[in-house]
Amino acid sequence: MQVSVKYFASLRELMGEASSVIDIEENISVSELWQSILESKKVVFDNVMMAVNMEYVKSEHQLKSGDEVAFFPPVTGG
Amino acid sequence: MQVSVKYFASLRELMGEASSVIDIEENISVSELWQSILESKKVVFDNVMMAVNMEYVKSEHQLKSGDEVAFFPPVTGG
Amino acid sequence: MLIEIRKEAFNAYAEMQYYLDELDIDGQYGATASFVGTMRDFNEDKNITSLTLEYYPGMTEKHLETIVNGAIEKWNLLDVLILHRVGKIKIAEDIVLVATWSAHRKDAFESCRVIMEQLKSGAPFWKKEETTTGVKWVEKNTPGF
Amino acid sequence: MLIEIRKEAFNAYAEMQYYLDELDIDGQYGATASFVGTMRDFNEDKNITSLTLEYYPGMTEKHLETIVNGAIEKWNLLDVLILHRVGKIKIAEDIVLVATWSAHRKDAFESCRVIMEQLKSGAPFWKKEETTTGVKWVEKNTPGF
Repeated sequence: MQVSVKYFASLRELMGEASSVIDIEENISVSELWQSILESKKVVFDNVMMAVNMEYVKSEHQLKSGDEVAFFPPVTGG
Repeated sequence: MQVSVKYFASLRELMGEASSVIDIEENISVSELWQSILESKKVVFDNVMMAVNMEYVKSEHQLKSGDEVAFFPPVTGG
Repeated sequence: MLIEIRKEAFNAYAEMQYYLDELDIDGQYGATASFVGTMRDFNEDKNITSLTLEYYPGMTEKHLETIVNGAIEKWNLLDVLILHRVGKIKIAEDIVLVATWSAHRKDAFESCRVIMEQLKSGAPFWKKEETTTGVKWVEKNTPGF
Repeated sequence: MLIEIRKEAFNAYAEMQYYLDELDIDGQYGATASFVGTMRDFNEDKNITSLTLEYYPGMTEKHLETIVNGAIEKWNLLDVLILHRVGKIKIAEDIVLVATWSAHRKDAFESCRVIMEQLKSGAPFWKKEETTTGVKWVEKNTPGF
Protein backbone atom coordinates (compact mmCIF):
# COMPACT_ATOMS: atom_id res chain seq x y z
CA MET A 1 0.00 0.00 0.00
CA GLN A 2 1.01 3.62 -0.40
CA VAL A 3 1.09 6.60 1.93
CA SER A 4 2.10 10.17 1.20
CA VAL A 5 4.74 11.62 3.46
CA LYS A 6 5.37 15.30 4.17
CA TYR A 7 8.33 17.00 5.84
CA PHE A 8 8.47 20.52 7.24
CA ALA A 9 11.02 23.13 8.26
CA SER A 10 14.52 21.86 9.16
CA LEU A 11 13.42 18.29 8.47
CA ARG A 12 12.28 19.24 4.96
CA GLU A 13 15.73 20.72 4.34
CA LEU A 14 17.46 17.66 5.83
CA MET A 15 15.43 15.31 3.65
CA GLY A 16 15.93 17.46 0.58
CA GLU A 17 12.26 17.11 -0.31
CA ALA A 18 8.91 18.41 0.95
CA SER A 19 6.94 15.26 0.23
CA SER A 20 7.06 11.84 -1.34
CA VAL A 21 4.82 8.86 -1.90
CA ILE A 22 6.15 5.75 -0.21
CA ASP A 23 5.23 2.07 -0.62
CA ILE A 24 4.86 0.37 2.74
CA GLU A 25 3.71 -3.01 3.95
CA GLU A 26 0.40 -3.35 5.76
CA ASN A 27 0.20 -3.19 9.56
CA ILE A 28 3.14 -0.95 10.11
CA SER A 29 3.08 1.91 12.59
CA VAL A 30 3.98 5.54 11.99
CA SER A 31 7.19 5.12 14.04
CA GLU A 32 8.18 2.04 12.04
CA LEU A 33 7.73 4.09 8.88
CA TRP A 34 9.84 6.86 10.44
CA GLN A 35 12.65 4.44 11.33
CA SER A 36 12.69 3.01 7.82
CA ILE A 37 12.85 6.51 6.31
CA LEU A 38 15.77 7.46 8.60
CA GLU A 39 17.61 4.29 7.57
CA SER A 40 17.02 4.65 3.85
CA LYS A 41 17.97 8.34 3.92
CA LYS A 42 20.92 7.66 6.26
CA VAL A 43 20.05 10.60 8.51
CA VAL A 44 19.46 11.12 12.22
CA PHE A 45 16.83 13.45 13.65
CA ASP A 46 15.77 13.82 17.28
CA ASN A 47 12.47 15.03 18.70
CA VAL A 48 10.37 14.42 15.61
CA MET A 49 6.63 15.16 15.81
CA MET A 50 4.26 12.91 13.86
CA ALA A 51 0.82 13.53 12.39
CA VAL A 52 -1.46 11.33 10.30
CA ASN A 53 -4.18 12.94 8.22
CA MET A 54 -3.45 16.26 9.90
CA GLU A 55 -3.82 15.04 13.47
CA TYR A 56 -1.13 14.25 16.01
CA VAL A 57 -0.81 10.51 16.61
CA LYS A 58 1.08 8.26 18.99
CA SER A 59 4.13 6.43 17.67
CA GLU A 60 2.28 3.10 17.63
CA HIS A 61 -0.51 4.47 15.39
CA GLN A 62 -1.19 1.97 12.56
CA LEU A 63 -1.09 3.37 9.03
CA LYS A 64 -3.73 2.78 6.37
CA SER A 65 -3.44 2.97 2.63
CA GLY A 66 -3.67 6.55 1.39
CA ASP A 67 -2.79 8.16 4.72
CA GLU A 68 -1.10 11.55 4.69
CA VAL A 69 1.78 11.19 7.15
CA ALA A 70 3.71 14.25 8.32
CA PHE A 71 7.03 14.44 10.16
CA PHE A 72 8.33 17.68 11.57
CA PRO A 73 10.51 19.25 14.26
CA PRO A 74 9.10 20.81 17.46
CA VAL A 75 6.82 23.68 16.52
CA THR A 76 7.92 27.26 17.14
CA GLY A 77 5.00 29.49 16.16
CA GLY A 78 3.33 32.35 17.98
CA MET B 1 -6.90 70.76 64.93
CA GLN B 2 -8.80 70.38 61.68
CA VAL B 3 -8.96 67.68 59.02
CA SER B 4 -10.93 67.63 55.80
CA VAL B 5 -13.14 64.62 55.27
CA LYS B 6 -14.41 63.27 51.94
CA TYR B 7 -17.11 60.71 51.21
CA PHE B 8 -17.70 58.85 47.98
CA ALA B 9 -20.42 56.91 46.20
CA SER B 10 -23.15 55.37 48.41
CA LEU B 11 -21.46 56.80 51.50
CA ARG B 12 -21.57 60.30 50.03
CA GLU B 13 -25.31 59.87 49.48
CA LEU B 14 -25.81 58.46 52.99
CA MET B 15 -23.93 61.39 54.56
CA GLY B 16 -25.74 63.91 52.40
CA GLU B 17 -22.44 65.67 51.69
CA ALA B 18 -19.30 65.08 49.65
CA SER B 19 -16.90 66.70 52.10
CA SER B 20 -16.63 68.67 55.32
CA VAL B 21 -13.98 70.15 57.55
CA ILE B 22 -14.06 68.64 61.01
CA ASP B 23 -12.45 69.78 64.26
CA ILE B 24 -10.79 66.90 66.06
CA GLU B 25 -8.59 66.47 69.09
CA GLU B 26 -4.95 65.59 68.69
CA ASN B 27 -3.78 61.97 68.75
CA ILE B 28 -6.91 60.40 67.42
CA SER B 29 -6.85 57.63 64.85
CA VAL B 30 -8.72 57.46 61.57
CA SER B 31 -11.07 54.80 62.95
CA GLU B 32 -11.81 56.91 66.02
CA LEU B 33 -12.74 59.76 63.69
CA TRP B 34 -14.94 57.38 61.71
CA GLN B 35 -16.73 56.19 64.86
CA SER B 36 -17.38 59.75 65.97
CA ILE B 37 -18.76 60.65 62.53
CA LEU B 38 -21.10 57.64 62.55
CA GLU B 39 -22.35 58.62 66.02
CA SER B 40 -22.88 62.29 65.25
CA LYS B 41 -24.62 61.47 61.93
CA LYS B 42 -26.58 58.60 63.55
CA VAL B 43 -25.86 56.25 60.65
CA VAL B 44 -24.43 52.76 60.28
CA PHE B 45 -22.14 51.69 57.45
CA ASP B 46 -20.27 48.41 57.07
CA ASN B 47 -17.08 47.66 55.17
CA VAL B 48 -15.81 51.21 54.98
CA MET B 49 -12.44 51.81 53.28
CA MET B 50 -10.21 54.58 54.67
CA ALA B 51 -7.54 56.71 53.06
CA VAL B 52 -5.45 59.58 54.41
CA ASN B 53 -3.83 61.99 51.98
CA MET B 54 -4.85 59.72 49.11
CA GLU B 55 -3.27 56.55 50.45
CA TYR B 56 -4.93 53.60 52.12
CA VAL B 57 -4.18 53.48 55.86
CA LYS B 58 -4.80 51.05 58.69
CA SER B 59 -7.56 51.86 61.15
CA GLU B 60 -5.05 52.80 63.88
CA HIS B 61 -3.36 55.42 61.64
CA GLN B 62 -2.89 58.66 63.65
CA LEU B 63 -4.25 61.83 62.08
CA LYS B 64 -2.35 65.10 61.74
CA SER B 65 -3.68 68.62 61.34
CA GLY B 66 -4.63 69.34 57.75
CA ASP B 67 -4.95 65.69 56.69
CA GLU B 68 -7.34 64.83 53.87
CA VAL B 69 -9.28 61.86 55.17
CA ALA B 70 -11.50 59.83 52.82
CA PHE B 71 -14.15 57.24 53.65
CA PHE B 72 -15.76 55.12 50.98
CA PRO B 73 -17.45 51.79 50.25
CA PRO B 74 -15.65 48.84 48.61
CA VAL B 75 -14.43 49.87 45.18
CA THR B 76 -16.14 48.52 42.07
CA GLY B 77 -14.20 49.83 39.09
CA GLY B 78 -12.85 48.08 36.04
CA MET C 1 3.76 54.60 31.04
CA LEU C 2 0.39 56.32 30.74
CA ILE C 3 -2.49 56.29 33.21
CA GLU C 4 -5.52 58.31 32.25
CA ILE C 5 -9.02 58.84 33.56
CA ARG C 6 -11.35 59.55 30.64
CA LYS C 7 -14.62 61.45 30.87
CA GLU C 8 -15.57 60.75 27.24
CA ALA C 9 -16.11 57.43 25.43
CA PHE C 10 -12.94 55.92 23.99
CA ASN C 11 -12.15 53.11 21.59
CA ALA C 12 -9.72 50.73 23.28
CA TYR C 13 -8.03 49.41 20.11
CA ALA C 14 -7.60 52.81 18.51
CA GLU C 15 -6.11 54.01 21.80
CA MET C 16 -3.65 51.12 21.93
CA GLN C 17 -2.56 51.88 18.39
CA TYR C 18 -2.13 55.64 19.06
CA TYR C 19 -0.10 54.87 22.14
CA LEU C 20 2.04 52.22 20.47
CA ASP C 21 2.75 54.54 17.53
CA GLU C 22 4.39 57.00 19.96
CA LEU C 23 6.46 54.38 21.76
CA ASP C 24 10.01 53.78 20.65
CA ILE C 25 10.17 50.05 21.41
CA ASP C 26 10.02 48.49 17.92
CA GLY C 27 12.16 45.37 17.81
CA GLN C 28 12.25 45.17 21.61
CA TYR C 29 8.69 44.13 22.38
CA GLY C 30 7.58 40.63 21.44
CA ALA C 31 4.51 40.39 23.63
CA THR C 32 1.54 42.63 24.27
CA ALA C 33 -1.20 41.50 26.63
CA SER C 34 -4.32 43.58 26.98
CA PHE C 35 -7.63 43.55 28.72
CA VAL C 36 -10.67 45.61 27.86
CA GLY C 37 -13.62 45.84 30.22
CA THR C 38 -16.82 46.82 28.47
CA MET C 39 -20.29 47.84 29.64
CA ARG C 40 -22.72 44.92 29.69
CA ASP C 41 -26.50 45.15 29.78
CA PHE C 42 -26.74 42.72 32.70
CA ASN C 43 -25.20 42.13 36.12
CA GLU C 44 -26.41 39.63 38.70
CA ASP C 45 -29.61 39.03 36.67
CA LYS C 46 -30.54 42.69 36.47
CA ASN C 47 -31.18 44.53 33.21
CA ILE C 48 -28.91 47.54 33.11
CA THR C 49 -29.62 50.54 30.93
CA SER C 50 -26.63 52.69 31.87
CA LEU C 51 -23.87 53.04 34.42
CA THR C 52 -22.34 56.00 36.20
CA LEU C 53 -18.76 55.71 37.38
CA GLU C 54 -17.50 57.89 40.20
CA TYR C 55 -13.84 58.22 41.20
CA TYR C 56 -11.59 60.05 43.65
CA PRO C 57 -9.65 62.60 41.58
CA GLY C 58 -6.03 62.52 42.72
CA MET C 59 -6.13 59.31 44.71
CA THR C 60 -7.39 57.18 41.83
CA GLU C 61 -4.48 58.19 39.56
CA LYS C 62 -2.00 57.89 42.44
CA HIS C 63 -3.23 54.42 43.36
CA LEU C 64 -3.07 53.22 39.74
CA GLU C 65 0.49 54.51 39.57
CA THR C 66 1.39 52.52 42.68
CA ILE C 67 -0.08 49.39 41.07
CA VAL C 68 1.89 49.92 37.86
CA ASN C 69 5.12 50.61 39.74
CA GLY C 70 4.65 47.36 41.64
CA ALA C 71 4.24 45.51 38.32
CA ILE C 72 7.34 47.16 36.86
CA GLU C 73 9.34 45.97 39.87
CA LYS C 74 8.04 42.42 39.55
CA TRP C 75 8.10 41.82 35.78
CA ASN C 76 10.26 42.85 32.85
CA LEU C 77 7.99 45.38 31.22
CA LEU C 78 8.69 47.84 28.44
CA ASP C 79 5.53 49.87 28.89
CA VAL C 80 2.09 49.94 30.49
CA LEU C 81 -1.09 51.74 29.45
CA ILE C 82 -4.17 52.15 31.62
CA LEU C 83 -7.26 54.04 30.57
CA HIS C 84 -10.36 54.14 32.77
CA ARG C 85 -13.66 55.72 31.96
CA VAL C 86 -15.70 57.75 34.46
CA GLY C 87 -19.07 59.49 34.24
CA LYS C 88 -22.16 58.15 32.48
CA ILE C 89 -21.46 55.08 30.38
CA LYS C 90 -23.70 53.49 27.78
CA ILE C 91 -24.00 49.82 26.85
CA ALA C 92 -21.06 48.44 24.85
CA GLU C 93 -18.83 51.39 25.70
CA ASP C 94 -15.37 50.54 26.99
CA ILE C 95 -14.82 51.07 30.72
CA VAL C 96 -11.21 50.05 31.21
CA LEU C 97 -8.14 49.20 29.16
CA VAL C 98 -4.99 47.66 30.62
CA ALA C 99 -2.13 46.87 28.24
CA THR C 100 1.39 45.67 29.00
CA TRP C 101 4.34 45.38 26.64
CA SER C 102 7.27 43.04 27.24
CA ALA C 103 9.95 41.09 25.38
CA HIS C 104 8.32 37.81 26.45
CA ARG C 105 4.75 36.65 26.87
CA LYS C 106 4.98 35.40 30.46
CA ASP C 107 5.70 38.90 31.76
CA ALA C 108 3.03 40.52 29.57
CA PHE C 109 0.28 38.02 30.46
CA GLU C 110 0.95 37.90 34.20
CA SER C 111 1.37 41.64 34.70
CA CYS C 112 -1.75 42.50 32.70
CA ARG C 113 -3.91 40.20 34.77
CA VAL C 114 -2.46 41.23 38.11
CA ILE C 115 -2.72 44.95 37.31
CA MET C 116 -6.36 44.39 36.36
CA GLU C 117 -7.13 42.48 39.58
CA GLN C 118 -5.41 45.10 41.71
CA LEU C 119 -7.33 47.82 39.90
CA LYS C 120 -10.61 46.01 40.61
CA SER C 121 -9.83 45.44 44.29
CA GLY C 122 -8.15 48.73 45.18
CA ALA C 123 -8.52 51.59 42.72
CA PRO C 124 -11.12 54.10 43.95
CA PHE C 125 -13.90 53.76 41.40
CA TRP C 126 -17.57 53.12 42.12
CA LYS C 127 -20.27 51.96 39.78
CA LYS C 128 -23.89 52.99 40.02
CA GLU C 129 -26.22 50.95 37.85
CA GLU C 130 -29.35 52.38 36.28
CA THR C 131 -31.60 49.35 35.80
CA THR C 132 -35.13 48.90 34.51
CA THR C 133 -36.26 48.72 38.15
CA GLY C 134 -34.25 51.58 39.67
CA VAL C 135 -30.81 52.90 40.52
CA LYS C 136 -28.34 51.00 42.67
CA TRP C 137 -24.69 51.21 43.69
CA VAL C 138 -22.76 48.06 42.80
CA GLU C 139 -21.64 46.54 46.10
CA LYS C 140 -18.88 44.24 44.92
CA ASN C 141 -17.08 43.06 41.82
CA THR C 142 -17.27 39.58 40.29
CA PRO C 143 -14.31 37.44 41.46
CA GLY C 144 -11.41 37.39 38.98
CA PHE C 145 -9.84 34.06 39.94
CA MET D 1 -15.03 32.28 15.73
CA LEU D 2 -12.39 33.15 13.17
CA ILE D 3 -9.04 31.44 12.61
CA GLU D 4 -6.94 32.81 9.80
CA ILE D 5 -3.44 32.31 8.46
CA ARG D 6 -2.21 35.57 6.94
CA LYS D 7 0.46 35.84 4.28
CA GLU D 8 0.56 39.66 4.43
CA ALA D 9 1.37 41.99 7.33
CA PHE D 10 -1.61 42.85 9.51
CA ASN D 11 -2.31 45.36 12.24
CA ALA D 12 -3.58 43.49 15.30
CA TYR D 13 -5.68 46.31 16.78
CA ALA D 14 -7.31 47.27 13.50
CA GLU D 15 -8.12 43.58 12.98
CA MET D 16 -9.70 43.30 16.43
CA GLN D 17 -11.84 46.33 15.71
CA TYR D 18 -12.95 45.07 12.27
CA TYR D 19 -13.83 41.73 13.78
CA LEU D 20 -15.67 43.20 16.77
CA ASP D 21 -17.66 45.53 14.50
CA GLU D 22 -19.12 42.46 12.76
CA LEU D 23 -19.96 40.59 15.97
CA ASP D 24 -23.43 40.91 17.41
CA ILE D 25 -22.51 40.66 21.09
CA ASP D 26 -22.91 44.28 22.28
CA GLY D 27 -24.20 44.32 25.84
CA GLN D 28 -23.23 40.67 26.34
CA TYR D 29 -19.45 40.94 26.46
CA GLY D 30 -17.85 42.58 29.46
CA ALA D 31 -14.33 41.24 29.04
CA THR D 32 -11.92 41.01 26.15
CA ALA D 33 -8.47 39.55 26.67
CA SER D 34 -5.96 39.66 23.88
CA PHE D 35 -2.39 38.77 23.18
CA VAL D 36 -0.27 40.04 20.32
CA GLY D 37 3.06 38.43 19.48
CA THR D 38 5.37 40.74 17.56
CA MET D 39 8.67 40.30 15.74
CA ARG D 40 11.66 41.23 17.91
CA ASP D 41 15.16 42.02 16.68
CA PHE D 42 16.75 39.62 19.16
CA ASN D 43 16.37 36.05 20.41
CA GLU D 44 18.79 34.20 22.68
CA ASP D 45 21.37 37.00 22.25
CA LYS D 46 21.31 36.90 18.46
CA ASN D 47 20.58 39.90 16.29
CA ILE D 48 17.73 39.05 14.00
CA THR D 49 17.07 40.89 10.77
CA SER D 50 14.03 38.96 9.57
CA LEU D 51 12.04 35.81 10.16
CA THR D 52 10.38 33.32 7.86
CA LEU D 53 7.42 31.39 9.17
CA GLU D 54 6.46 28.06 7.63
CA TYR D 55 3.24 26.19 8.37
CA TYR D 56 1.34 23.06 7.39
CA PRO D 57 -1.63 24.22 5.30
CA GLY D 58 -4.69 22.29 6.41
CA MET D 59 -3.31 20.85 9.62
CA THR D 60 -2.39 24.22 11.12
CA GLU D 61 -5.93 25.55 10.76
CA LYS D 62 -7.42 22.25 11.92
CA HIS D 63 -5.22 22.14 15.00
CA LEU D 64 -6.04 25.75 15.93
CA GLU D 65 -9.73 24.88 15.60
CA THR D 66 -9.26 21.96 18.00
CA ILE D 67 -7.57 24.30 20.49
CA VAL D 68 -10.40 26.85 20.25
CA ASN D 69 -13.07 24.17 20.59
CA GLY D 70 -11.34 22.93 23.74
CA ALA D 71 -11.40 26.47 25.15
CA ILE D 72 -15.09 26.90 24.28
CA GLU D 73 -15.87 23.70 26.17
CA LYS D 74 -13.90 24.81 29.22
CA TRP D 75 -14.82 28.51 29.53
CA ASN D 76 -17.86 30.67 28.88
CA LEU D 77 -16.76 32.42 25.73
CA LEU D 78 -18.75 34.57 23.35
CA ASP D 79 -16.14 34.61 20.59
CA VAL D 80 -12.53 33.87 19.73
CA LEU D 81 -10.27 35.38 17.07
CA ILE D 82 -6.90 33.96 16.03
CA LEU D 83 -4.73 35.44 13.30
CA HIS D 84 -1.28 34.04 12.56
CA ARG D 85 1.22 35.39 10.10
CA VAL D 86 3.32 33.18 7.80
CA GLY D 87 6.00 33.95 5.21
CA LYS D 88 8.72 36.55 5.55
CA ILE D 89 8.24 38.84 8.53
CA LYS D 90 10.01 42.09 9.28
CA ILE D 91 10.93 43.57 12.65
CA ALA D 92 7.98 44.99 14.62
CA GLU D 93 5.41 43.24 12.42
CA ASP D 94 2.72 41.29 14.26
CA ILE D 95 3.07 37.50 14.17
CA VAL D 96 0.07 36.32 16.15
CA LEU D 97 -3.14 37.69 17.63
CA VAL D 98 -5.34 35.74 20.05
CA ALA D 99 -8.45 37.47 21.39
CA THR D 100 -11.24 36.07 23.54
CA TRP D 101 -14.56 37.69 24.42
CA SER D 102 -16.59 36.75 27.49
CA ALA D 103 -19.11 38.16 29.93
CA HIS D 104 -16.54 37.98 32.73
CA ARG D 105 -12.80 38.60 32.93
CA LYS D 106 -11.78 35.27 34.46
CA ASP D 107 -12.94 33.35 31.40
CA ALA D 108 -11.42 35.85 28.97
CA PHE D 109 -8.02 36.01 30.70
CA GLU D 110 -7.61 32.29 31.27
CA SER D 111 -8.76 31.17 27.84
CA CYS D 112 -6.59 33.70 26.03
CA ARG D 113 -3.47 32.55 27.82
CA VAL D 114 -4.19 28.85 27.47
CA ILE D 115 -5.04 29.16 23.77
CA MET D 116 -1.76 31.01 23.26
CA GLU D 117 0.27 28.38 25.14
CA GLN D 118 -1.39 25.55 23.23
CA LEU D 119 -0.73 27.36 19.98
CA LYS D 120 2.96 27.72 20.89
CA SER D 121 3.34 24.08 21.92
CA GLY D 122 1.23 22.36 19.28
CA ALA D 123 0.24 24.42 16.25
CA PRO D 124 2.39 23.49 13.24
CA PHE D 125 4.41 26.65 12.64
CA TRP D 126 8.17 26.89 12.34
CA LYS D 127 10.35 29.95 12.55
CA LYS D 128 13.55 30.43 10.63
CA GLU D 129 15.65 33.37 11.80
CA GLU D 130 17.81 35.40 9.50
CA THR D 131 20.52 36.85 11.75
CA THR D 132 23.58 38.99 11.14
CA THR D 133 25.64 35.79 11.26
CA GLY D 134 23.48 33.43 9.18
CA VAL D 135 20.17 31.61 8.91
CA LYS D 136 18.88 29.23 11.55
CA TRP D 137 15.69 27.35 12.40
CA VAL D 138 14.41 28.19 15.88
CA GLU D 139 14.59 24.98 17.88
CA LYS D 140 12.26 25.77 20.73
CA ASN D 141 10.02 28.50 22.10
CA THR D 142 10.63 30.51 25.28
CA PRO D 143 8.67 28.99 28.19
CA GLY D 144 5.31 30.68 28.82
CA PHE D 145 4.92 29.86 32.52
